[in-house]
Amino acid sequence: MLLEIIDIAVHYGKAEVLRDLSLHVAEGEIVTIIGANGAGKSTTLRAISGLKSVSAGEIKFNGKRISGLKSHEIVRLGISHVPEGRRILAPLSVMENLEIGAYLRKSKKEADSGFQNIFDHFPILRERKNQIAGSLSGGEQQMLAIARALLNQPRLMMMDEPSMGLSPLVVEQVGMIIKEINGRGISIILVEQNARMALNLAQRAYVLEAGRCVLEGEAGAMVDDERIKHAYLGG
Amino acid sequence: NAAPATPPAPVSAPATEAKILKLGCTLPFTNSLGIDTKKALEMLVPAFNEAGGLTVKGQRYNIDIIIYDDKYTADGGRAAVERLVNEDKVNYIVCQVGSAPIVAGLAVTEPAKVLVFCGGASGKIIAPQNKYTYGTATWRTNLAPLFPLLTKSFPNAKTMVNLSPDDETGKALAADNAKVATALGIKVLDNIFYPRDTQDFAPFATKIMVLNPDIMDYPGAVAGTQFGLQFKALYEAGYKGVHVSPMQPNLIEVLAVTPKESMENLISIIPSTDVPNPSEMAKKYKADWVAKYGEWSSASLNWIPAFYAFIEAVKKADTTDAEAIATYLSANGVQWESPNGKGMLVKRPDLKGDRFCDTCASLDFGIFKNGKYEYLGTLSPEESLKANETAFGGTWK
Amino acid sequence: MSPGLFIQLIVNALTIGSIYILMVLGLDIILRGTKILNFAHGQLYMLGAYVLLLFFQTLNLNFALALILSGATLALVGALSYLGVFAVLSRRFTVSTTFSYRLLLSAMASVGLMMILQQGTLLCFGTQERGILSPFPQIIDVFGVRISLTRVVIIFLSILICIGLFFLMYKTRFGKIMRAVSYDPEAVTLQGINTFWIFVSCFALGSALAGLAGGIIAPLFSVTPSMGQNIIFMSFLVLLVGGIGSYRGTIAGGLLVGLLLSFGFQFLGGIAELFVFILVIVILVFRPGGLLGEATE
Amino acid sequence: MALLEIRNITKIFGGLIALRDVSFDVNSSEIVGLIGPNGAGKSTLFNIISGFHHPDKGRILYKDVQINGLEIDRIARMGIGRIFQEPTLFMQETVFENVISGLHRHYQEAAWKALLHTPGANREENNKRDKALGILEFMELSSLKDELAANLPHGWQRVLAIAIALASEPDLLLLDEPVTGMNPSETASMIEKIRQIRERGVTVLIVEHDMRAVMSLCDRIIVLNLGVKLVEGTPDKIKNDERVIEAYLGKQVL
Amino acid sequence: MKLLNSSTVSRNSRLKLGAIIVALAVLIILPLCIESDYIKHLLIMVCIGTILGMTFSMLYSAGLITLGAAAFYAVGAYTSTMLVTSLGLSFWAALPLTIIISAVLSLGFGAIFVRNAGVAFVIITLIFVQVIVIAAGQIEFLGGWGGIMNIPRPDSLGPVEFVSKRDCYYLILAILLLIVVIYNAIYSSRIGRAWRAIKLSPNLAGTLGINAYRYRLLAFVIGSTTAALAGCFYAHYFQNITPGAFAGWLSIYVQLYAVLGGLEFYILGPAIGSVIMTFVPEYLRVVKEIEPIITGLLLLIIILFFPGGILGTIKNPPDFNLTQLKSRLNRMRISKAQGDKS
Ligand SMILES: Nc1ncnc2c1ncn2[C@@H]1O[C@H](COP(=O)(O)OP(=O)(O)OP(=O)(O)O)[C@@H](O)[C@H]1O
Ligand SMILES: Nc1ncnc2c1ncn2[C@@H]1O[C@H](COP(=O)(O)OP(=O)(O)OP(=O)(O)O)[C@@H](O)[C@H]1O
Ligand SMILES: [Mg+2]
Ligand SMILES: [Mg+2]
Repeated sequence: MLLEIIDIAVHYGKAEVLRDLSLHVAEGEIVTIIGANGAGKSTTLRAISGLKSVSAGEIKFNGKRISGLKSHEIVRLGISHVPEGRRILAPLSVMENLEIGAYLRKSKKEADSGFQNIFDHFPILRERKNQIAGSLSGGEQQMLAIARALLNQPRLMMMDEPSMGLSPLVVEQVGMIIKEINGRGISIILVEQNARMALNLAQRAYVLEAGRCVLEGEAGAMVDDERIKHAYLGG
Repeated sequence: NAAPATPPAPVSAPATEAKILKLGCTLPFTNSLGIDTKKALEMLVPAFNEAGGLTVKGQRYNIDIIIYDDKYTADGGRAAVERLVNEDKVNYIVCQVGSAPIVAGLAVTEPAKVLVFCGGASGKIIAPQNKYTYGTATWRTNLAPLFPLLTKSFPNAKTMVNLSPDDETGKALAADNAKVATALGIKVLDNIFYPRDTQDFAPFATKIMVLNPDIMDYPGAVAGTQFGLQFKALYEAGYKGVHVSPMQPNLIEVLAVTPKESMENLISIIPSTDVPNPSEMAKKYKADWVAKYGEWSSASLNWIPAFYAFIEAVKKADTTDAEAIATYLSANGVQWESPNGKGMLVKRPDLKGDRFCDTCASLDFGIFKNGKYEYLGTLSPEESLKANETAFGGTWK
Repeated sequence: MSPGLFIQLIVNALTIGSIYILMVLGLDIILRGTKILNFAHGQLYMLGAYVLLLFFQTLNLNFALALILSGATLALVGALSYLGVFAVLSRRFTVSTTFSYRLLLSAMASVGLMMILQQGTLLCFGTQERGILSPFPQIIDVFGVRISLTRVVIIFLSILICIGLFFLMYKTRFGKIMRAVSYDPEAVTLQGINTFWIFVSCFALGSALAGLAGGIIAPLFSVTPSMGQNIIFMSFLVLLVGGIGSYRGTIAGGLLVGLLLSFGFQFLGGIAELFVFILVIVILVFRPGGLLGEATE
Repeated sequence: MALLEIRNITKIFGGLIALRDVSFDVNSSEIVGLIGPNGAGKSTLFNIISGFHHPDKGRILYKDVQINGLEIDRIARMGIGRIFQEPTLFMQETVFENVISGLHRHYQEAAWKALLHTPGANREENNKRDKALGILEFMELSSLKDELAANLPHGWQRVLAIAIALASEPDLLLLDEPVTGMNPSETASMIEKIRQIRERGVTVLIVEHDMRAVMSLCDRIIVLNLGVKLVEGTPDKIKNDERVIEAYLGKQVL
Repeated sequence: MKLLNSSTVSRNSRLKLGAIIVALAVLIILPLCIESDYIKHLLIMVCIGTILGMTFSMLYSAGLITLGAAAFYAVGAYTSTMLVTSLGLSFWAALPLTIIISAVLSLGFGAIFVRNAGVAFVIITLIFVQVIVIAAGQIEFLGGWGGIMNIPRPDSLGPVEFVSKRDCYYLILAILLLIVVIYNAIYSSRIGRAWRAIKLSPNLAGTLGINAYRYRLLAFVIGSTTAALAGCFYAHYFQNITPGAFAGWLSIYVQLYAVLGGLEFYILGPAIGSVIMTFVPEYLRVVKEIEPIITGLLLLIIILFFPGGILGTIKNPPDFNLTQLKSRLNRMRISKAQGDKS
């Protein structure tokens, strides 16, 4: 098992936002987490990447306990996180954003090949290479965020609402990119409001409600589940 | 040598029970003039008590001195004086050093009729309406005696530039200096003022070298490294003339920043401990200081005359009532002797006051030659007073 | 004005200007990297001078070595201050903390640090004012213009440090990361970068610059406990004139203020300082963000 | 009659032409959609209308008055409200206080009366509170009203942003991606809200990538691409426009 | 400043009213119970400090951090002094004139300064103090660096003569209370809310029709004028003023008052801070040389561990969160275990 989350709880101050949450991701798998606004999806991802400390339970990556490590250490172990709201580095140029993304690459050559790869996938980023990232449009920023995470060469990539604010055409592309990334053997945790797309992409899914996992199962089966259809797929 | 660790046994109590006379003082605890003066007082007062204290009308008094930090600021000084006057109920304040805290305190001490003997260079301190306040530093009276000496040593020096801080004291003293110098036929080319905290004197030195004076005068300079930086800048700019200063630079500090050569031909007052035959008092003071604190600081002499002046004033007036002492002093003045030489209160007709309020003291002069001070001579307080009368007019006594 | 005087004034302006530049570059790195308006910067400068005094005069080391050591020591002092004070403070801030709150609290913390450093130095070294005799006492005489070698050395060293710093900030990854961290530390952490140490390095680097400035100036000026208080105002002024966050602006601002003061003292005397202040306000009327900076929120 | 007239707007950032010669009208009580690929210039146009940017060429007329060049707050006081693409709230205040701040421009009583707490001013203050509560009720935020805005989940923050904008009682409301980050059922209720807002007489100009929302809401849609107006028309027309499909919608639309 | 629903409002406001009456009574009776003029002097300085602290808080409430509190404090002191000593006006005539003159001046300068928010504003105000101080020192007409001495006390009002510390205390207390009332009214009005909005998000405030520039300017003018009022009293109470008294770190101390007391408490915060910063150092005189170190440490401790200031800490006692502590311990254990492995 690549990632195992065992009975974690997370608090913001006194409020408990995650409770007894367990989930796991196998090597090469796409897992999606869906749930309403405020269900705790982003919090789960933040707990995994160490941005938020867990107050109970533990998280194991590759058999090794990672809950308690600092986020940069977790990233180095091979978990990339594309955070909610993109969080690109607005005052820096696009290229500088990417260079920072390539921080973990050992050599310049390695980094350069990473950039080539990125530019092949996202030609628009090559065009905007020297533009200040903050002036990119929302969609361009999302691409930059994904590209930056890819440069970390993760084994597990967590994406928090990657389709947010993207035009339908690009959403489609993002879907393809996710598939492709997965095709390279990278496992993915996908948090999406666009549940239909998420379930189409994923092998397995977890449904979160008020900080607890209420349902878990094959993604394909869930698309047909009446309750899911009603609550998350819209009609 | 193993000195006995136990403190000396207290002097056995005299027959008549001694009363306590409370003296107040405020000093800046964050700069050396304050700290040196504090150390001096903490050394002098216990010694004074041990030597028998003060006797007034047959009653013996021991002095208790209370020193507070005035932070060298108006607000700090005011709070400290408020506390001395209203909380500790002192009737006398001595040895304050900075103009800002002194001036701020006057609004309390004057109405409360507290006797103040203080340093402070501002002429406003000894203004006629401040009936209970006396200046015991010689800033304002040592210029007139200094210049004749200068013209005697360097008869060919005919032009002068004043370099002084851009503040109250600097401006007042520069004006006085110009007056004294002009009276002796020296032409004052310019008065140059530098902001108080200046460290870079090169711009001023450049300006001075354009004027190329024979004499450089430093009224209102601060004794420490800043003084040294002035010498250094002039030296580097190629100045070769005479320097004159009413105050002796603190040699340790000055020589830390500038080479000895830069001070060549500096005529200044020197401390009474450094003359060829210092007085017993001066010798003892220096010895005691070195025994107690180690490193000698001649700067500590500057403000302590206030203490001796106060003691003398109480003795002469033969009362401890502040108002009575003030009445006596304003009318009669007083003379005293301190490790820093003799001193006396004088009138300041030039400041439109007709009470005794300021100080003329004996002055020891030296000149810096070949890397060290050479003794030039000593003036008595009377001679110093004469020189002032000649320069500024009026009757000072 | 004779050409000799002119050169003299320019040299004076350059010396003082280059010290301001070093100070302000340090202030600016700290401000941008860690969002701290560092009021203790003047005290770090003072410490730099004292450390140089210690190594150069008391321990008799070579000047260059002593200077490097004072930079290094101050980097250490800076790092420790950051770890002891600002790191603890920054844990209180969250993403939604307003900028003004953050700015204010960290500035106040630096004021606390300032008080401690200031009085601590006073207690350690005493109130006696000190100085070091310049290791370069020679006077260069070029066509009758007398220039002290110390000043030339100071200008030269400052230029050297500026170039080094420019290289560090714009040609190395560290510089980019520093700018990134100042914007969004969390996003940078997620790239596998230990942002905490970046903050520490920023503060240490800024402090080292202050220390170097203090060390470089020591042979020219005196070393006193109050030397830090005096320079900080002018440094802030230069920061403002040049424009916050602009490397070129800082250099332009430092030179401008140096020139204004140097020529001002020559032709206006003591009120030159006031004149400079007023000029700054005038500059701000026309360029609210400083010479080369942008108006910021 | 056209409430808002966009006339030949061109905006250039550095060398990049973000908008080129864009013109269209928005009529009173209409819901107009503005769609286009990422980077087409939609938000830029919003920024120009609300005064954050100034166009390099062209004019914007609102109620027949030229508004480009005016200050942000001036434009707001003329009745144009907006929400930002990024969540922009008074994060350290409660939901209720956020909405109260939104009411700012509608105080009638002179400021000094408020300082003296004259009865009129007090009455007004109470009115405002009731009004704010009403808006919270309408936006279904009542239960969260004492929560700090910063602690709300993303979706609710968007709802609150709209509530604040509504509080300023705009005649024209610019919504930049209002349903982004919401799941379909939340989206559906938001769509319903926006309809009701229109029914209150507010004209809405909306940027959104959720085609389901856009198509069902808008009376008219304007498509921007690379800063140029591509087409303008009813949802049905847009849905079937080849150029739009190619540039924006993709094949598997809806 | 939470807006609560009506039932709690009435109970709370009754409680508040009680507290205010008690506090007022204490403030009024205080000088009658205290013998020492020294303490009264400190109390007067506390009142002045509180006023200055409140001006800082006012600008802070609009998102501006000023280090220039001392600037208009000085302007007020000098203006009133000149009006009284040169034109021979009575204190009571000079007071309103001072206010008007300061308001006009602050409007002029504020119009320039307020264009920059953020760090630039902080520095401009800091430098502005310096400008005022140097200008006062350079202008002979204003007494130069030596300042002005023997400024008359406020002229007597009927039987009240303003000679004793007690009378002066009542005067400054009255001024303080007046300012408190005005400030309180402003904060609870829409002006106060607009300031808060600007502080939290200038962009959003703009789209709601709030002109950030004008509201900030308003805060600057009100704050500066208030400081000038305090300066006016200061000059006539102290009876002498020097430029130096306004220089240096005075403005920073003013800031400390606000931070120490609690930044979110725009009125009570500065008051508490001022009391502490006035009395503690006075009584720390015992420890003399290390006093600044103790003050510095105290400041750091408050900022680091009680960032809400004293009032903030009382209101929301820090929650020494056990879960957090546990997770930190966990983390330490892990990093140690990993250290062992490698
Ligand atoms: N910084 C914070 N402080 C306090 N509470 C928070 C904070 N961030 C999130 N929460 C709370 O934690 C809960 C879970 O939030 P989270 O962001 O994980 O939800 P989500 O499922 O990602 O929602 P969304 O779809 O809106 O992104 C929410 O109820 C939210 O109010
Ligand atoms: N301040 C700016 N400086 C430079 N370029 C900018 C600036 N603002 C926007 N741009 C550029 O203008 C173009 C249009 O941006 P805009 O934000 O308007 O796009 P958008 O249509 O809103 O896209 P999205 O749907 O992704 O939000 C983008 O390419 C962007 O990079
Ligand atoms: Mg989320
Ligand atoms: Mg957009």
